[in-house]
Amino acid sequence: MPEKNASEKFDLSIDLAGLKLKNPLITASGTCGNGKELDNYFDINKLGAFTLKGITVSPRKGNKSPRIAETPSGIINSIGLENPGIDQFIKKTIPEIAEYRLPFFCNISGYSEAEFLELAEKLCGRKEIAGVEVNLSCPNIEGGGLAFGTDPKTVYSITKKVRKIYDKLLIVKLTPNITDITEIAEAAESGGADCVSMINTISAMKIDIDKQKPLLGSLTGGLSGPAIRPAAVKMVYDTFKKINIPIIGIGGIRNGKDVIEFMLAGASAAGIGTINMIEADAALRIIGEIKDYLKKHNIKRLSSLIGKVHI
Amino acid sequence: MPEKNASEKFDLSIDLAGLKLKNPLITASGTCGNGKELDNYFDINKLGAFTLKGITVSPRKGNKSPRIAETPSGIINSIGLENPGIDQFIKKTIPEIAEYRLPFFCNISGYSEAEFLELAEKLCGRKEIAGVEVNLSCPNIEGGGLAFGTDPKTVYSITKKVRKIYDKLLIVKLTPNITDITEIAEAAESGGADCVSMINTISAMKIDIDKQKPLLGSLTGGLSGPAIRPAAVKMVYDTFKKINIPIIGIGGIRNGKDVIEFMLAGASAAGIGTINMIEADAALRIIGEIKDYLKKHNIKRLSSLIGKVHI
Amino acid sequence: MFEILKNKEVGPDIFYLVLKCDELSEQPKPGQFFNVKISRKLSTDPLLRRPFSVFDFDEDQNILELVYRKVGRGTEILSKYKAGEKLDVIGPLGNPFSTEKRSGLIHLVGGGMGIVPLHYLARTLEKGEKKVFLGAENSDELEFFTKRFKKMNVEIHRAAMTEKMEIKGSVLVLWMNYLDQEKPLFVYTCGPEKMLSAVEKECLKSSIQGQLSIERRMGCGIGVCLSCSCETTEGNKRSCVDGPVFTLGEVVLNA
Amino acid sequence: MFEILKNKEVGPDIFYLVLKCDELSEQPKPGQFFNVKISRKLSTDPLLRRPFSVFDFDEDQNILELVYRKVGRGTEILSKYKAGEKLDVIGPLGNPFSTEKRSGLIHLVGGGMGIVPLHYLARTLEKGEKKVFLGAENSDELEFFTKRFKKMNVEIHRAAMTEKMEIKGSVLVLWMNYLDQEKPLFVYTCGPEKMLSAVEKECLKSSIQGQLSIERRMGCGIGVCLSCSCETTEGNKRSCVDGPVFTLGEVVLNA
Ligand SMILES: Cc1cc2nc3c(=O)[nH]c(=O)nc-3n(C[C@H](O)[C@H](O)[C@H](O)COP(=O)(O)OP(=O)(O)OC[C@H]3O[C@@H](n4cnc5c(N)ncnc54)[C@H](O)[C@@H]3O)c2cc1C
Ligand SMILES: Cc1cc2nc3c(=O)[nH]c(=O)nc-3n(C[C@H](O)[C@H](O)[C@H](O)COP(=O)(O)OP(=O)(O)OC[C@H]3O[C@@H](n4cnc5c(N)ncnc54)[C@H](O)[C@@H]3O)c2cc1C
Ligand SMILES: Cc1cc2nc3c(=O)[nH]c(=O)nc-3n(C[C@H](O)[C@H](O)[C@H](O)COP(=O)(O)O)c2cc1C
Ligand SMILES: Cc1cc2nc3c(=O)[nH]c(=O)nc-3n(C[C@H](O)[C@H](O)[C@H](O)COP(=O)(O)O)c2cc1C
Ligand code: FES
Ligand code: FES
Repeated sequence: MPEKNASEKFDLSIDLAGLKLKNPLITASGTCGNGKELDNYFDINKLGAFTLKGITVSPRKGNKSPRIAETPSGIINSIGLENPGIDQFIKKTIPEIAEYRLPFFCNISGYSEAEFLELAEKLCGRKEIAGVEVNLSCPNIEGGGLAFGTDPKTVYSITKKVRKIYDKLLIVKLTPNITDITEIAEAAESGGADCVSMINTISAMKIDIDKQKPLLGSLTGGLSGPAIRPAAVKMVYDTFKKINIPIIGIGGIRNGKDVIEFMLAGASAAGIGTINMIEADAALRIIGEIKDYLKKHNIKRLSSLIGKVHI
Repeated sequence: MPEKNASEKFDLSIDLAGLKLKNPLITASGTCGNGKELDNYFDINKLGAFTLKGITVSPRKGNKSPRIAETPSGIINSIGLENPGIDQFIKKTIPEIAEYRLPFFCNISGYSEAEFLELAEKLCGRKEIAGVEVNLSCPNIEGGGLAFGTDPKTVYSITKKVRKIYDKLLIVKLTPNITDITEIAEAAESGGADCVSMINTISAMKIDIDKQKPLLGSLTGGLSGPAIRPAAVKMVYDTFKKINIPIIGIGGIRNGKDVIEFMLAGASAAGIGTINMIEADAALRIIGEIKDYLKKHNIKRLSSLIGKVHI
Repeated sequence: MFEILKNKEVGPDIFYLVLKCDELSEQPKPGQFFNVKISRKLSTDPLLRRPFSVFDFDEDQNILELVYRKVGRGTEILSKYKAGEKLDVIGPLGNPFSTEKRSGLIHLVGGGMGIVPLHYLARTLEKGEKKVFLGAENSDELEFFTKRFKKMNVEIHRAAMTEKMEIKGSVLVLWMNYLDQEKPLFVYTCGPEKMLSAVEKECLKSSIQGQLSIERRMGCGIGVCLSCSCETTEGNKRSCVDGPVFTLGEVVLNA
Repeated sequence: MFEILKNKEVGPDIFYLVLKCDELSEQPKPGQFFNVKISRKLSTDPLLRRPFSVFDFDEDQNILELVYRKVGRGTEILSKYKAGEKLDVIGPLGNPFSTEKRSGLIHLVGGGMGIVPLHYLARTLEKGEKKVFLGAENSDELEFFTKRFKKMNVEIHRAAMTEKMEIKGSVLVLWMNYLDQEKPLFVYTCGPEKMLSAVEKECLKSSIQGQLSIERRMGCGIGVCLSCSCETTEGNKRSCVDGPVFTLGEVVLNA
């Protein structure tokens, strides 16, 4: 009975602006290390793609500790982009990831337009890297005032300039700390982004009431985890109506149902962040749960669900 | 030993722009009915103040059901301001609340500046009402685009006009769905508000993945509950630096520690919303927990904590 | 906090939960419900309580019986609780069925978990002629209910969708077969809204009085949030405190 | 999932948790820790795991012993779990103490819950001369630990802040009294960072080698998030995978 067997096969593959992923699961930057840490727990080649830790031009020590606080169904982090800087990254990290067989995205953060361009330039032509994710949204950096990603003009300009330099997949990562995220998504699209990823963390803080001081060393930080999922889904839903490039949905995903929710809202792929910190091999479970859903609803191609709630 | 007894007494009272509250707990609009429902469970006179359900000029049936969805440590509601309209409210609800001995605030929502003014006018001079809370932030209303509360100019204008008409406590309630909430708080202060309350719900949605449709009848709604507390605390913290009028901190409060957290961040009083839906007499427990904290830290006056984290 | 005496599977994904509840403020009435906190103390997830109808109540020993189906996250977590653990439960809540004495035939029509409140109702209407019509997907789902209804003075009729019991098909069809032959004095019904709507239509057509109990998604269960509003002939009402029991014809049902 | 065999209070707010863990990938080493999920399955609150050091491990029966103090929401919820329930636990994690054979006197200096890893360490260093210095607020907090250390070949010295044991005061002072008279070959220490810093200072001054274990607030415990970074002589390191055990002098401590 070949039909029966066939009906048990599901196509989880996703087309991300021309890049084919075997499934929609992409690690979210900063929550999954750089590959080998998770590879201790499962074969990371099973992921759709891997987003590396945020990288800056100069090395950064990151913020003062404590850098993490727990909140209801969420966490606040203020890592502050601890990283060895782009040159060290190219020298040490890139050779390390070369052994894996899956697309790697490089998450880049700059403190000026020039820095973004320098980062893009240095990553250009690196065959180990399948794409660059421009992080315009990190709220942790003390860089004078609001994040780059709150002004559509700036977003357009940076995207356009990076686009000129960088020829592979260009992802722009959006901040949720904004009145209308769809404007920023449109700016990224106009600037030439191949896709947007959303959302980054929500500005938040926790106070140590016994010490009567902010709990985090850097006073405030970014909220992630299941708590933020309902806000993230809404933003993906709104953005899907406005742009024609694919969306990587991120925010509080912990199981296959959450991935389906983001895809129905309009996401083409799903970033998994905080869940990996609690369950290193969550991706394997999630892939299974996605298959269970497809089976239950007799759906062959996962990608047929993208944006389906809008119909 | 009179000293010992004395040291067991704590002063929980709060000065809210001239209005003295016996303690900082204020029910958040829409989550506590209009008094008698909670009074079945405890003596509501023990509350600092009571904010009534949102009222509009015309009667409203509210949104299609389902109107509520559960999310991790939160809920999304889309009640849609179901209410009998201001005239019915004055005729029926005001006489009902007259029997209680605590300040009542009236939460008003308009669909135009004129409606806000009409509401304020009709409530003016009502001795049963101690103040008006101008809800500029409800995201549920399909009123064409964003909420009033996302534009500082509009907020300034409405506040100023309501202020002219209304002579008792004027509270302006802020929406968190904005890039910089402190701008709006400043606009309310300039317009003559006596205090601001923050935050209202965060725009959110949940999808029924089996039906492949938005779960709520009105598609999207507002997130409340513990999940949003870290974002609310951050906004109170930021706003405290910018304005000189008191802040009513609202968002995810479930216990005395959370009240202390909001006060340390800069709130003078604390709105309790979603928790009342799960535990009708939560306020009593919370008052006890606040006292426990004061005792543990040997603090006499609760109000001495307001904004203390900024020192 | 009520102590769990029993929490066991009595049918496919159907659980029987027995609670010792000594501090009840008042005795529950048929049609009322209890609102159960699913999360552990100090945990905020799942946040909302879950409403369950009274399946039975023993007033001498203060023992409350609930029956629930595992349908989602909350009921799945609930199904993992063990005897000896405690649950934070509030109730009884809601507007009960009217149980005034009626001299005449009474029909009780229940579909799926809508059968639960009809059980305690039937027990309370001890005297008097009653027929209960039970419907479900299959006979396994009805086994536990049947056993319990058999213990009392009531005539039982059963239908299942996927296998032949008295008929194969919906309880509605089964009930209507009887309605063709006899006119009950009063009908109580609980189940999916489509079924309620059909029962209501038949009754109104034949001028039979009755009550239904509806299950709207609830926030608070105590009347403060308006999550559970339903449209009625007299404007919006809250299904948690004005209902869940309403008079036939009163509520606009989602059919 | 590990089954709870015991979870009981053995001192003021101090709990002793015994787990049957058959599916361990490797045997834990002293200084390593396990990361315990506090919330029930399907609940997302509390979200993060909580790290606890190995107090003891029985390799024949795969029985893991932890000792924890109830300090916040997570440990309070954990203290409510009962024998027979299951816990989602990962580990062993982290870089262990070095347990190479040393012929000479060894000091183990532990303050508060920092005593926990030193117990398994002392058990593992079975042979050889050892002195263990234990400090706490009061003698009740040390009772359980004392009982267990007495079962092995180790000399025990105790100090409490609020009552006189060997001395009244900090374990640091007690230990330094001995340090005046003898020079250990190696020192292991775990406890509050202030204490670690003082122990380290003394050791470096007298050229005594040793290791410390630090407790930094963790996110993942597996090296992916950089929540637990600490500054070291060789740049930032992650206390969860590069630590929690470090060589004396390696880490910049918050004194
Ligand atoms: C008055 C009343 C009495 C009820 N009595 C019973 C009973 O005796 N036995 C029984 O098995 N079920 C009963 N239900 C339905 C029961 O409350 C839901 O099945 C249960 O809440 C589902 O929770 P969940 O977390 O497993 O499902 P999820 O779908 O994960 O729940 C998510 C949210 O939706 C709500 N929800 C989901 N389904 C329903 C529903 N059908 N009705 C109302 N709210 C829902 C939940 O309460 C929760 O807030 C009753 C409902 C009401 C309103
Ligand atoms: C490697 C390591 C080993 C440990 N071993 C033990 C042990 O054997 N026995 C024991 O009693 N305690 C031990 N601790 C400390 C223990 O992890 C914390 O006391 C516990 O996590 C507090 O959780 P809570 O929810 O009760 O407190 P809360 O303060 O409510 O916790 C909130 C958050 O802060 C973190 N946190 C709070 N206090 C600490 C702390 N001191 N260190 C690290 N994180 C903290 C929690 O993990 C959680 O993420 C160890 C910590 C580490 C890092
Ligand atoms: C510890 C931590 C570190 C992060 N570092 C980065 C980063 O370097 N660059 C970035 O764009 N986002 C960073 N993020 C944001 C995540 O990639 C993700 O957008 C966010 O956490 C929401 O997803 P989640 O709820 O699944 O975690 C970080 C998040 C966490 C929790
Ligand atoms: C069911 C419900 C109804 C609400 N109705 C109103 C309303 O009418 N007017 C208003 O200003 N805010 C309304 N709110 C927002 C709350 O007053 C409060 O600002 C918000 O829920 C955050 O607080 P919480 O997390 O403690 O619930 C409502 C919230 C809920 C959950
Ligand atoms: S559920 Fe809140 S009013 Fe009925
Ligand atoms: S706790 Fe995440 S890297 Fe150490």
